[in-house]
Amino acid sequence: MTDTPAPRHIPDRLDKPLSSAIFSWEALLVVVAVAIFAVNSFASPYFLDPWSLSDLTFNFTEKALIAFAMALLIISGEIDLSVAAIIALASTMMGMAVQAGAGTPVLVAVGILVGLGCGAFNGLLVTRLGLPSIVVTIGTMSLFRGVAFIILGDQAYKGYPASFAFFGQGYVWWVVSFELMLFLVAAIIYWFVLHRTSFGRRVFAIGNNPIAAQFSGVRVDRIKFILFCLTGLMSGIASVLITSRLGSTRPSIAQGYELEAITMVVLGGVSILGGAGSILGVVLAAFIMGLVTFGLGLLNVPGIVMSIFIGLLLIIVIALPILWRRLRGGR
Amino acid sequence: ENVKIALVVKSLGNGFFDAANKGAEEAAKELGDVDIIYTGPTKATAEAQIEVVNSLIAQKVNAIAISANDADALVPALKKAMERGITVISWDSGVAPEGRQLHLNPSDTGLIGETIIKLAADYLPEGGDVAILSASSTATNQNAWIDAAKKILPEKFPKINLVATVYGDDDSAKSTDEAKGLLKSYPNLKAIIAPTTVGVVAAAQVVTDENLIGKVNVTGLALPSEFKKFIDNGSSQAVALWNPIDLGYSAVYLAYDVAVKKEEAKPGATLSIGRVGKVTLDDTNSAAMAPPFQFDKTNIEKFSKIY
Amino acid sequence: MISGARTTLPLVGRVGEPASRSDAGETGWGGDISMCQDLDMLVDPHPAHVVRDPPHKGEGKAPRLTLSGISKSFPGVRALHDVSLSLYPGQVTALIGENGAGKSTLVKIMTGIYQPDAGIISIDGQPVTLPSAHAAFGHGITAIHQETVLFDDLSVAENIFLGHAPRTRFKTIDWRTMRKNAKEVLDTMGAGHIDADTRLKDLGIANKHLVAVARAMSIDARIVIMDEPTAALSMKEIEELFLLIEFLKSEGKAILFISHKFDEIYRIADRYTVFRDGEMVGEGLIRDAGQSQIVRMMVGRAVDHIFPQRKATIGAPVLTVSGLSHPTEFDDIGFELHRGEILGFYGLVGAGRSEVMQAISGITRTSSGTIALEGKPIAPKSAADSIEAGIVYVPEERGKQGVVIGLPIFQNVSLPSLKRTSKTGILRLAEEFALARAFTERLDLRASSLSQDVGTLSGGNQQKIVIAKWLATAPKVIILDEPTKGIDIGSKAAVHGFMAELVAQGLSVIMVSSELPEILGMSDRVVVMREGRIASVYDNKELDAETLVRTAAGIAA
Amino acid sequence: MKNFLRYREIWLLAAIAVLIGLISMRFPGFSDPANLRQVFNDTSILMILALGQMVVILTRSIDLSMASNLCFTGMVVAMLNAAHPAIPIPLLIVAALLVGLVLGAINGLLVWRLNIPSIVVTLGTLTIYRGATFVISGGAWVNADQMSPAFIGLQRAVFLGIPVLSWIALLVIALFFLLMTRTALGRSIYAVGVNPTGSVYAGIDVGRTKFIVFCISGMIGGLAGYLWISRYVIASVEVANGYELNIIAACVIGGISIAGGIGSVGGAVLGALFLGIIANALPVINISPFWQMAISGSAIILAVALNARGERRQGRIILKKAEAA
Ligand SMILES: Nc1ncnc2c1ncn2[C@@H]1O[C@H](COP(=O)(O)OP(=O)(O)OP(=O)(O)O)[C@@H](O)[C@H]1O
Ligand SMILES: Nc1ncnc2c1ncn2[C@@H]1O[C@H](COP(=O)(O)OP(=O)(O)OP(=O)(O)O)[C@@H](O)[C@H]1O
Ligand SMILES: [Mg+2]
Ligand SMILES: [Mg+2]
Repeated sequence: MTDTPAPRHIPDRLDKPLSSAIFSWEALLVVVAVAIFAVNSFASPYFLDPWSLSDLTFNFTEKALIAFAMALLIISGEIDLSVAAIIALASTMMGMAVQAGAGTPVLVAVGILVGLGCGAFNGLLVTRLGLPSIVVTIGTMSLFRGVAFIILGDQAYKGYPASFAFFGQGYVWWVVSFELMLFLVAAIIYWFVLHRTSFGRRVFAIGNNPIAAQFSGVRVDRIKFILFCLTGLMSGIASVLITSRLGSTRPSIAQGYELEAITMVVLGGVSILGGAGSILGVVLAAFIMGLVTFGLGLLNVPGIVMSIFIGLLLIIVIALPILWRRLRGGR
Repeated sequence: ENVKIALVVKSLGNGFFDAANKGAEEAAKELGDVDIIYTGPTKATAEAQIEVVNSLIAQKVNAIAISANDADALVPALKKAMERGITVISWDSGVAPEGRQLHLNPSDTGLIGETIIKLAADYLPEGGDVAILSASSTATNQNAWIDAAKKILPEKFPKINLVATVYGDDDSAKSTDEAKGLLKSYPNLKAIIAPTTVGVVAAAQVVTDENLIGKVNVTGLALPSEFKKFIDNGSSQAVALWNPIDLGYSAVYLAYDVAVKKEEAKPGATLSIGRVGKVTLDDTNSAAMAPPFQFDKTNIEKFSKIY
Repeated sequence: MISGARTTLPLVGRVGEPASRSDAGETGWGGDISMCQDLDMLVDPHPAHVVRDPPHKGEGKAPRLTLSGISKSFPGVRALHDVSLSLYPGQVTALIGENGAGKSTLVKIMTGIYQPDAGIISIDGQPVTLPSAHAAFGHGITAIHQETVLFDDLSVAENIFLGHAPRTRFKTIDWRTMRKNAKEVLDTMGAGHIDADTRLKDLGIANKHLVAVARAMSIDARIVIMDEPTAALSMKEIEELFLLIEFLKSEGKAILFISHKFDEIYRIADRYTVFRDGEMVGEGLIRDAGQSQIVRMMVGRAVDHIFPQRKATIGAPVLTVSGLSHPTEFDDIGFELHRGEILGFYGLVGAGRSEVMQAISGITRTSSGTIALEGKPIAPKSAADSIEAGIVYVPEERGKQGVVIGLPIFQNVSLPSLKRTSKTGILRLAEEFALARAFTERLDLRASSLSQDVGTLSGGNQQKIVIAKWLATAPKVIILDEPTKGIDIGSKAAVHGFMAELVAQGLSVIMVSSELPEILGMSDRVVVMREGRIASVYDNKELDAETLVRTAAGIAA
Repeated sequence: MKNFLRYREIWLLAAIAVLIGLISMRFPGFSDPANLRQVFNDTSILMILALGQMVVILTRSIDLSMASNLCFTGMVVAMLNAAHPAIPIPLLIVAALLVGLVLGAINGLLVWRLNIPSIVVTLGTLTIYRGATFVISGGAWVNADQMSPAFIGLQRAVFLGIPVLSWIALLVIALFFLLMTRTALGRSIYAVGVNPTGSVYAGIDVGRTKFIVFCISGMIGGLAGYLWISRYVIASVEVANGYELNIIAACVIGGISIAGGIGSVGGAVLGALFLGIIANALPVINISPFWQMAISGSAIILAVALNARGERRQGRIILKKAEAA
């Protein structure tokens, strides 16, 4: 097309940056987080203390690390319910390594590699056999933890080297724990990968329409496989942290973490149906869940009552924009 | 400004711990300047208990008296508490020595181990097969009692044959399945020993349902109020337990001794536990409160009204 | 939001601009698409109301169903505005309009699936409301919808009677009667070969459509609506459908027939109603109206669709396929595609053409055979491989395989080209926008911005995105699978013009199509497939429709 | 060929037979009718729950809150019984059904009216319902001693040689069979799962159908709540914690497709039985209970893999036609 009558110009975007930022999911989460923070500081005199706030972060860092990878996985239209079981298996393997006299670097490697291996196993089942991930990972959830039970039975592994304690208990600078540091670094990496790389773009495309993505030259199965591996990897890292924090391994470790990580992802505005979401949302959701559980903990509210708050928060925060749109849309 | 003592239990809602809390409140009243924070997770896991401990640290309580879900996993969190100047003792279900200043056993471990076997043996003059239905495989105290029981079995009760140990995880459904499995696998089973209040109820209910009353005797550790029914219907001859009210009471006294009276918790030290008396710490800084108390047809009515 | 309003108006310009370009005589392909005779129309895209035939009142009969003043808006889109329509007993009314004119929306209003924002529906002169599909059944309205409404895992009988199954005394489903009735319905339609007990997923595509028709017939209806019923049927089945329509007419049913194919409309319809941009712009008796007159109402000006004439400068072979086989779908496929050539692939629906094309572009695996591009053998294992090699496949099913609804326009366009628009995996938005702009503006896309979600575009504009995204990969060979399926006449001409332009630039095109005029009008050579094999290859010099149909159907000359 | 589903169930039945055979090799008494009857009785609650979950999964939804519903409703009836032992048991069962229905209806309304994906809604109510149990009970347990003999005794009463619990399960199975094969609602449930947009055209209200299936699963959860509490004679906040995954696993093993539209009453029942047999057999054949988890996990993976194989489209087979011609 050498010369054509000036083609119709289509603008890049119709920017309304302010209003779109104000009505975004993240803004809603910021409001919720600030509100809870304020309520907490009023409700308990112990809340506004650097060490309290630092301890608070331990309530969510491990789960949030998994939630980052899980967010990518859910955006791509899959899910992994086996993450907590992966933690158990990885921790058990680390325990075996300790028994065999392994030092801290080897332990960390074992934990991460076992996590990666479990993730790859999930990924293979889902992509190679074309099975629905929710079912596959319900199966591997029992399988992985079951293997941990077979190995450990009623025993526990302990005797982790003193230097190993750093990962789950150490502080990098003043009140900034290693876990918090890792959480922040991971948040930046995942934000970059999801929102600034072609890999992330492909993840969104797969989540919105896997078939069209495949026809467009996206290697759908490969990307999904990588995402399962990533989720396994993050579970492995979380396993190192939690094992280090507890200083021991039981097969029942990290029970129920999968639902909390998924709750975090969904609360963070990631569509459970795939195709939409942001890392910033997940970070905010992690803080919110930490604030709620710690704040109520300071008031000695039983954990189960906190979970009511989390459950309500989940439903309300998701229902609000829907109701709002319905009200605005009239009728 | 009152002294804040946190009574941390394995899980909320358990009748045993609610009774212990009664004792703790009683101790607080006696001591005068004590506030009790009765808390714990709803799910009996170490991770949940750690979150509870963290919030107690933030609240700057004076002392934590904990019945732990896991002897090892809680150590780092409790160490942190001690570093921040909080007195930590464990009671009922203990924490490894480096995670607490002292531990109060409800009773002597060896004695409990012996008692649970004896409860079965008393009604089996000819001897026979027995099995243990425990709580979770990670429960510190149950494991210690079972070990003690196994140790004395050959010398003191040669005719008693322990055929299996299974775990019901303090979950009534799982305990039921396991009890049923025991009855099926060991048709000659004469007694099921369940040293846990959830398991013992499940086992007694199974024996009742399968019409094995009189053939299989259920025994173990049980709360009289929860278990009275099964003593009455004959599925169990007798069970034992210490007084949980006294246990909670004593735990608070010990915490107060260390935190406020600044008594040193070291091997050989003798500490006062109010109306219950005195305890002496052994070389792991542990002490036992009282021998287990036995309930049977003659006294269950009375105690079921108390706890 | 704003886009919606725009997409409804400018079809005029869309077709018009390439034409004006051709007037400039620059590219040499468009000169023969004399689509634009009325230049005034171009200047004023909103002509004052177009000629409306005086409404003939059904030749004396009272209308069975009348819609008047119907309006319907979706968030940001005004789909229908104050339209009216009448259906008469024993007559077929054709509803005609471009893509997105609002035809299917009206069908959904008449069948109780959508509620109109305003307007009155009357049956036999009585105003009615249709709050649900059930209510519509109750008033004797039945429809064959444009989208599939069938249930793969249910039996044929159940597919026919779902929602109105015969009941026993106890209000439970009467399976025996249902099966019997299903058989009857199928028999009367001449589809007795379909067993009422088979699971729908075990049927071929044509039989599935017959089941859809049977479903519509199973309701004792007085008003029958057919929204593009012939789109997936082969000629034989279309003939049978027409016989059925004649029968329904003789039974005195009022019929609404929607199609983009004028030969069908002239064959079967008695009356017509034309929609443009959600408004009713004309109606009358079909015998009083010529095709050009109707098209003028539809598009707002005359369109005389003649295929672009090309000086075929066919070069060396670009793509050589030989012995390509698949265990169950096709066997021993071999052909050559030359530089600058349009190679047509003709066959009946289900002949396996799409499967072959998907195999060439790496989406499905083959069991044997070779593919060579410019003499070098390639073995694409995925669409990514073939795109990299320079072969792109523009799929048949736009919604399912083409666009990624949920992503904005620019991200759709750049998706297959991400390698080029990103640097070591890091996105460069400026490059993406530039790429998207270059190709969408060239195709004269109508959108409010490049960040608009493609889901909010009309079908024709979505098709442009689909073509743009694959063109943006700078391919050597482009395979277009049914590029004009379900597309209105104006957009069709634009696509054809564009194809001609591509080959003029030296690209090679494979065009899969089931439409004879398109095949005859566009291809240099034609490959005919039948039941998974190549039946014959023809040069288009002196090819005629009959030869093609005979070969495709396997009937000896 | 005529009926794909039946095919799948026969395979599952065969697998169960093989499983029983294997177990009997180690423990001969296992295949005794009396023992099998007991296994059935022990699995009754899981079967009932799996049926409730099945109707939800068939509509492409999922109910993660069933076990929490069970826990809440169980606590309500246990507390009612403890406080007013005079309330007749049938009335308590009605109360259980109603409480369950309300909890299910809350899920259903959120799914129907607000269009929130069911997995999100029930993930939320999963924790809310269990938390509510804590709130109404103050965390206290209801013990065997506080329950009336009739409350505990009903399901244990033997009628025609079979415990009432088994009868209840059989009744529920029969009702679901009728529902799924003989009623318009049952067929709508399938239709919604197979093709939701198509269902709208066929005059089915998709949202309402989903609402109804959540009501059904809620009532089932409520019924199971009473049965569970009276069976294990303790009502606490921890009752059936995590059991929702067992229920879903039973459905999956029974060949119910998580993508909706495919599955049958027989499949759900057999899937539950399969898990029930494993749970029952492991203790008796002396396999450490620590193996149970890994075995049921492997069974789930195997079952989906096999089911997927059966479901896989074998292409359109254009060539066969050519060969036949
Ligand atoms: N559910 C919906 N939500 C939003 N917009 C809609 C919806 N359904 C239809 N539209 C819009 O309404 C307009 C009319 O669409 P409709 O499907 O009625 O067109 P049509 O005449 O049937 O076109 P075609 O010939 O392509 O089938 C289009 O702009 C379309 O995008
Ligand atoms: N039995 C069937 N069941 C479902 N879909 C079918 C069936 N047969 C054909 N189709 C669909 O109909 C379309 C046509 O089939 P296919 O593409 O294989 O043949 P074709 O010769 O390329 O026909 P077309 O010209 O329509 O593309 C495809 O989209 C295919 O998925
Ligand atoms: Mg349409
Ligand atoms: Mg095709």
